[in-house]
Amino acid sequence: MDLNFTPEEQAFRAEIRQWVAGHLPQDISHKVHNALRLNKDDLQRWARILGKQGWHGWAWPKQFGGPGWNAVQRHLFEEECALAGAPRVVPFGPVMVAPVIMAFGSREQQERHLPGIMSGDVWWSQGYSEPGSGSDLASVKTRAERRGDVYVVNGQKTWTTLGQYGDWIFCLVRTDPSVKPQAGISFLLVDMKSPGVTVRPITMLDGEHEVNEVFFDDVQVPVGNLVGEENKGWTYAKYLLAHERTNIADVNRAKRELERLKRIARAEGVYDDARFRDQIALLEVDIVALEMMVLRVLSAESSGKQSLDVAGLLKIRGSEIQQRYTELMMLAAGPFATPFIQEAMEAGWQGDQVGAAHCAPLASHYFNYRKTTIYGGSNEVQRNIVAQTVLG
Amino acid sequence: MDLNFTPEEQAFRAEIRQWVAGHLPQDISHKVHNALRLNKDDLQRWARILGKQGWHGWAWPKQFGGPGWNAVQRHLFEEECALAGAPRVVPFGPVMVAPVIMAFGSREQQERHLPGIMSGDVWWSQGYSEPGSGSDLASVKTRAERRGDVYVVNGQKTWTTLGQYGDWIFCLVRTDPSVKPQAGISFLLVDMKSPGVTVRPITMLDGEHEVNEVFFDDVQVPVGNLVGEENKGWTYAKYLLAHERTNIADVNRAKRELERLKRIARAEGVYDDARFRDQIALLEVDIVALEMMVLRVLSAESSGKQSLDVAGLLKIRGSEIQQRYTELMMLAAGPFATPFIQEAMEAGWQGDQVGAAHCAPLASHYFNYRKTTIYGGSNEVQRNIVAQTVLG
Amino acid sequence: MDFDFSDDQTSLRDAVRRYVDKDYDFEQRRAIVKAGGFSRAAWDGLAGLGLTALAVPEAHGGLGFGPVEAMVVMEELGRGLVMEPYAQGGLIAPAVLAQAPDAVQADWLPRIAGGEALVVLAHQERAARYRLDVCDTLATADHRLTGAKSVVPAGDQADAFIVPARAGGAGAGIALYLVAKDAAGVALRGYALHDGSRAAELTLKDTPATLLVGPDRGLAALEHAVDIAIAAQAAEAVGAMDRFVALTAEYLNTRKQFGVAIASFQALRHRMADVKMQLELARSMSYFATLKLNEAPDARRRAISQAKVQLGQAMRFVGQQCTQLHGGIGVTDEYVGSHYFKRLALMEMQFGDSMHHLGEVSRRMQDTAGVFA
Amino acid sequence: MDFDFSDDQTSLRDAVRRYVDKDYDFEQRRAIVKAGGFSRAAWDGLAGLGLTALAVPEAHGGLGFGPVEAMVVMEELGRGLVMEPYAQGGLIAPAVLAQAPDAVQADWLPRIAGGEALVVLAHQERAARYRLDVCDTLATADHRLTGAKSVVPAGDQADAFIVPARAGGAGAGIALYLVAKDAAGVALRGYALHDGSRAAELTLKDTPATLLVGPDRGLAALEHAVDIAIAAQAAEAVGAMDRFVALTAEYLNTRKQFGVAIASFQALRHRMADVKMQLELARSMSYFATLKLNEAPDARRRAISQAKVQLGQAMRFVGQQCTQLHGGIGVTDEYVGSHYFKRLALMEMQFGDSMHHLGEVSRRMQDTAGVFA
Repeated sequence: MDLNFTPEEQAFRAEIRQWVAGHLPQDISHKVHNALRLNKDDLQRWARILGKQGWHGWAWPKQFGGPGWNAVQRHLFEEECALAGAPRVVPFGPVMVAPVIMAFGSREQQERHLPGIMSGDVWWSQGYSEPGSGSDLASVKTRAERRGDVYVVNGQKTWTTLGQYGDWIFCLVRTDPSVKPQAGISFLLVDMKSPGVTVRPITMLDGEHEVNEVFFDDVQVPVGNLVGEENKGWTYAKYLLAHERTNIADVNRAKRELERLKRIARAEGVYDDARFRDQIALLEVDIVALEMMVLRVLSAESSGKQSLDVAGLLKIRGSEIQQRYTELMMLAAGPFATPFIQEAMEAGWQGDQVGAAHCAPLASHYFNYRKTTIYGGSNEVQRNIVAQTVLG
Repeated sequence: MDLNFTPEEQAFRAEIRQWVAGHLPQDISHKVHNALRLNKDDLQRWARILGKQGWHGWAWPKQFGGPGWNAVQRHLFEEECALAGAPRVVPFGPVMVAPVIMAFGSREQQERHLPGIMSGDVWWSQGYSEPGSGSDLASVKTRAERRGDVYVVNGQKTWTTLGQYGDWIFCLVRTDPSVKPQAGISFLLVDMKSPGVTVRPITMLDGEHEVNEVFFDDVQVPVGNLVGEENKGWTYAKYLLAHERTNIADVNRAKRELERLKRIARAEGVYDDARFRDQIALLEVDIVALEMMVLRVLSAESSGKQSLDVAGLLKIRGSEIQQRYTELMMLAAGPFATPFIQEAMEAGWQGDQVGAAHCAPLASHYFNYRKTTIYGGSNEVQRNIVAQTVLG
Repeated sequence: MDFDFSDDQTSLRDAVRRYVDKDYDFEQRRAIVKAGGFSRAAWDGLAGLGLTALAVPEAHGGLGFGPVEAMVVMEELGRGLVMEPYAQGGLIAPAVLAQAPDAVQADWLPRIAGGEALVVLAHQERAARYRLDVCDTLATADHRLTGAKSVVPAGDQADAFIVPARAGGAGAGIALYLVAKDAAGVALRGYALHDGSRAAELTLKDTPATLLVGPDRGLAALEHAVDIAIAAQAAEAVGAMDRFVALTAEYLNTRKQFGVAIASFQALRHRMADVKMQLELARSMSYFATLKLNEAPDARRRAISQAKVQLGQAMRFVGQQCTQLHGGIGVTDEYVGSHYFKRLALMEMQFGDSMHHLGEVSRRMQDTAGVFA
Repeated sequence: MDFDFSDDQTSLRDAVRRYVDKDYDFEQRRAIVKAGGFSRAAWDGLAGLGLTALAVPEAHGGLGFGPVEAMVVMEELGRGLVMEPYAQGGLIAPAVLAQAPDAVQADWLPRIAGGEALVVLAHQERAARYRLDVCDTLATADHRLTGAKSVVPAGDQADAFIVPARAGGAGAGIALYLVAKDAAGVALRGYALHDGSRAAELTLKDTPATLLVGPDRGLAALEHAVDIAIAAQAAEAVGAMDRFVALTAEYLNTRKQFGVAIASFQALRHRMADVKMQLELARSMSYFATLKLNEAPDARRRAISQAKVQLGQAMRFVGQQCTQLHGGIGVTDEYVGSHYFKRLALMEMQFGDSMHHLGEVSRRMQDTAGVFA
């Protein structure tokens, strides 16, 4: 038992740190450190910088062009990126669909899609959720009917994050309505430029356009875009969800945001107020405990000697902590967090602020982060899962 | 809308206050104010003092010898007794079985039992819970078979509070096992001196003997002790449970105990510690809010103009507050609350204390009060009931 | 002790509710948000109901009603998420102006009662956080004011401002002044708040003003004004929460997952029980705040802080949980629920958040406690 | 970074668990409680396993093991609710004595390792609450001590005490002394604690003592000793909670209401998920405390306080909720669960409760945070 990283791991961390310091554009890290708005260019610029280094798919094995890092190395990479103020990598390509293509896709699909994902050139979207599906993902209604060499897709996906930028979308579609829900689902890759695909924005409570509805109206998808076997899609979907768990607790970002909370609290004069400071202290304890839990998982993954099934706990606690730091930041600013001046959330805005510049995005972020206990399997669903591990 | 009591109500309060000041024995109020152990004599002495005044059944209508007070008057009486340090009236006689006897008992039963309850001479116990019944009270297994002029009772009751002192016990018994659970229950009054009744103590986690198991082994009960009709007992049981709600929030006692908490915190040096004091302040807010909710119920009962179905909320919040003040008292004493010296909880004990004398009963009370969220319909059951009112 | 509403109060409630249902539904509200967050027509509508006259003394053309009527109105405005600053213009302004010299009263109160003049409190300063005794705005002996006030409700729509300033320079006592919108040296910068309502930054530079309450009673009058605001806001929050809880109950009974209404899941049912608890505690403390408004300052301030602690907790819990219970739809702009959530979040930070008022409760704590302590 | 236990550590765990299962089951424990809360036979049993030698340097007949082995042992003792003060006699005493003059070490450490001498820390004073720098016990220049110490673990069973006292009178620095049980002027009054274990009031009157650590390092040594105690207690609590959670899960799966196992009720399932969360956070922070024990004092103290905050919350939540989930049986003396509850409640108040350590975390907070900060 040892809390410290090995000298090799520390050297690896130093190498990553140095590389990130030399390659992460300062205008981007400035935005991240100040919670200013990131646009498509920011995200894609960073994706391509990573891609050039072969790290946009940092969890990929070497055979598919990834660095082949182990769990600890992946964690250190994620931590160094987060602390340096890198944007979160948009996961739909490199973290979600890529592992499915590697595991179940054809050689052709692998050769066609993986390079574009790694390079950051091709933007992928996720087509899982549907109106009314909620936590019941297997209730897929979007139909795909085989007609010769194509599937004809009709239906609707929703909550498609950043789908407005998407080049491709991976979808769960129903190919056999006659069997029980899980058995009739297929996993399809769809070019979003296909005729019949329409993306409509959903405005969120903070006024931002972050998610979308995607409509499919007689969209023709070549049968070559079917991943694996027809009607086996649910298996692949579950495989994907298992992989999505990487970095699910997001504790590295929490550490960075805790530092920002302290800066804001200091500037607003509440860091030395015992009552407010206690709340920061409690959050700090929560974050250290979460980080220890993440490290335990890493250790278990690395050694393979113990199994540690706490993904549900990591999701619940990670999301609660995210919500808490956005809440405390907003409370630190108080009345000065209440103005809604969207331009003030852009980097370099020269207009008049209300209060300090750091106040502008705080309430928006608090509102926005309510999603974290809802998406990715709501915390209620996660509690069902955790209870299952305790009670059977 | 008016927060103030009417001049008549205030005069009533003054009258009660004066009477209590003149009649509540100081040795008893000393014990209550310092959470020292109350024995049978203490409880019965106070019951008889009330009984002599006709107030042991303070919620009874005049026709049965009660004072005929309205809801506000009953509340003021309860409040004055609580604040003065009177013991809680043992409810099984005057609050629980008496209303059932009044509503459903025969004239003979009323004449036989009510005077002894009012006078405080006859000690009643409750025979509702059975091993395994928990919140499912209708799962009564204790059998009563009619044989001529008697019911022969066999079975077991449990959690019988202070049953070791009981003269009589009211019981739910199964008289018809062939129908659905609720339909085959009868309500029986049993003389605890009858042959075949055995009372066995249950020691609680604080080491106290507060509850009992009561065994019935071929106990012969005259049919004249059946209340109302055979197999209609569930109706009477529900009626009783509805009446049990009186003073369910116990907010008056909470106010008294909050004062004690402040005294203890001051003596232990934490009243001026901002962190501890904040916890007292939060509790104070909770108590004021609970009291306002109780007053709203009183107002609704008095005027009859609104209906306010918040009994579940009162039980939940009242019990949470009781647990919280015992917890804070214990935390105020800290290490000095950890010794378990039972004699130190007796009034007048001259032995050496560990820490201040007020420390001795604190942990015991904290432990003991865990029951409050379990008994009287657990808080989980109460939440089911509250949810029903909101969601149907 | 009586919490029944009188027939007149019930009629008042019904009238306001009818107005809100008809003239301030979600779509009409959305149009007002889009237009900047304040509608003069809506203000006229409230005036048309007599609400702007409600708290104005009868001698000045008002109805002379008290805190209970104000509470009834605020609950209904909260239920409808009405953004126009009724508590400011209809309750606080009359209360402060009633302490002003007679001529000022005669000048302003009838116009306030008639809905022609909107007067709001401009007290928030950058360095003050929630403390009322921190005030860097200075007044000269001849009542010329220099300073800056932040997040003034409907600031660029108001006709005049009630402005606390130190009478005679730094270190002097706080007096309250009336500043007309078009007075010399007034600069306003308007913007929207996150709940869709309107506010502004107000700067004063050697601006002529009218003395309302002198430095001997200025801070006390400001505290009283803020207490009125907190009581009003408590009622508003109760109205908003009551509606949000009802919407959530409706949603849970409609929405199906795994083939059943999600209202059948016990974990969600218990959450709703907890939400209902917070709602009823909040309602109880809204009554408490309202019925303590006319007490002596010490008792009043303590009661108001106790109420705000309870209300602040309730706003946060009910807002967050009702949002959570809706799932994805709950965090979209198109669904009315998210607007309740945002409004509740903002209200917690107005006039002192829960932490601030907990500090006040702690500071003012006495040996005895309870509603009548 | 590696949280696997070595084979030796696993063997150690198994050995302790076997011992506890066999020689310290609930009935055997009950007999010890009845006999006063301390069993010399049980202590000998622990010594027989080599546990009293565990933390003693090899030079003095010990095994020289470190914090991880201590953690492994404490978890198992916690799981079995073992009342004998192993952390005191087996971990703290060797750590403090290792800083004593050579002759003292040679005198005591071998006897501690062999289980013949039980030495405990007697630091709690009436006025100190949880502060270690409050000490009214005074020592003369020739090491004669006068003062009183409270709630000394197994005080009337111990052979000697480690006693902090001001070296040279009031206002002087705190030094640590060894006081033998039979020294002149020692008075002991033993009693049981609520968890069934034993403690005593210790008074010293001009009692001759041996200097262990001088006033230049006495307070630092005391802080280190208490940190060892907190880390040990964290592991003990994890063992206790782990077992209590398992008992509760078993109960929910067995107990039927309305014809079904109550483990099927979603509200109870979610509560168990919350309990499991607290357990795993606590376990994580128990590791953290243990692995930070050898850090520099500042980092160590901060980490220990962070751990105690988390552990304190977990002890309370897990204890209360597992009790609640059992219903009536959970609050009876005959059921083992209530003994876990009481033990957890007492542990929160030993060596500083959650509020105290939150204050320490707040005070020691730095700009950066995290496991490696």
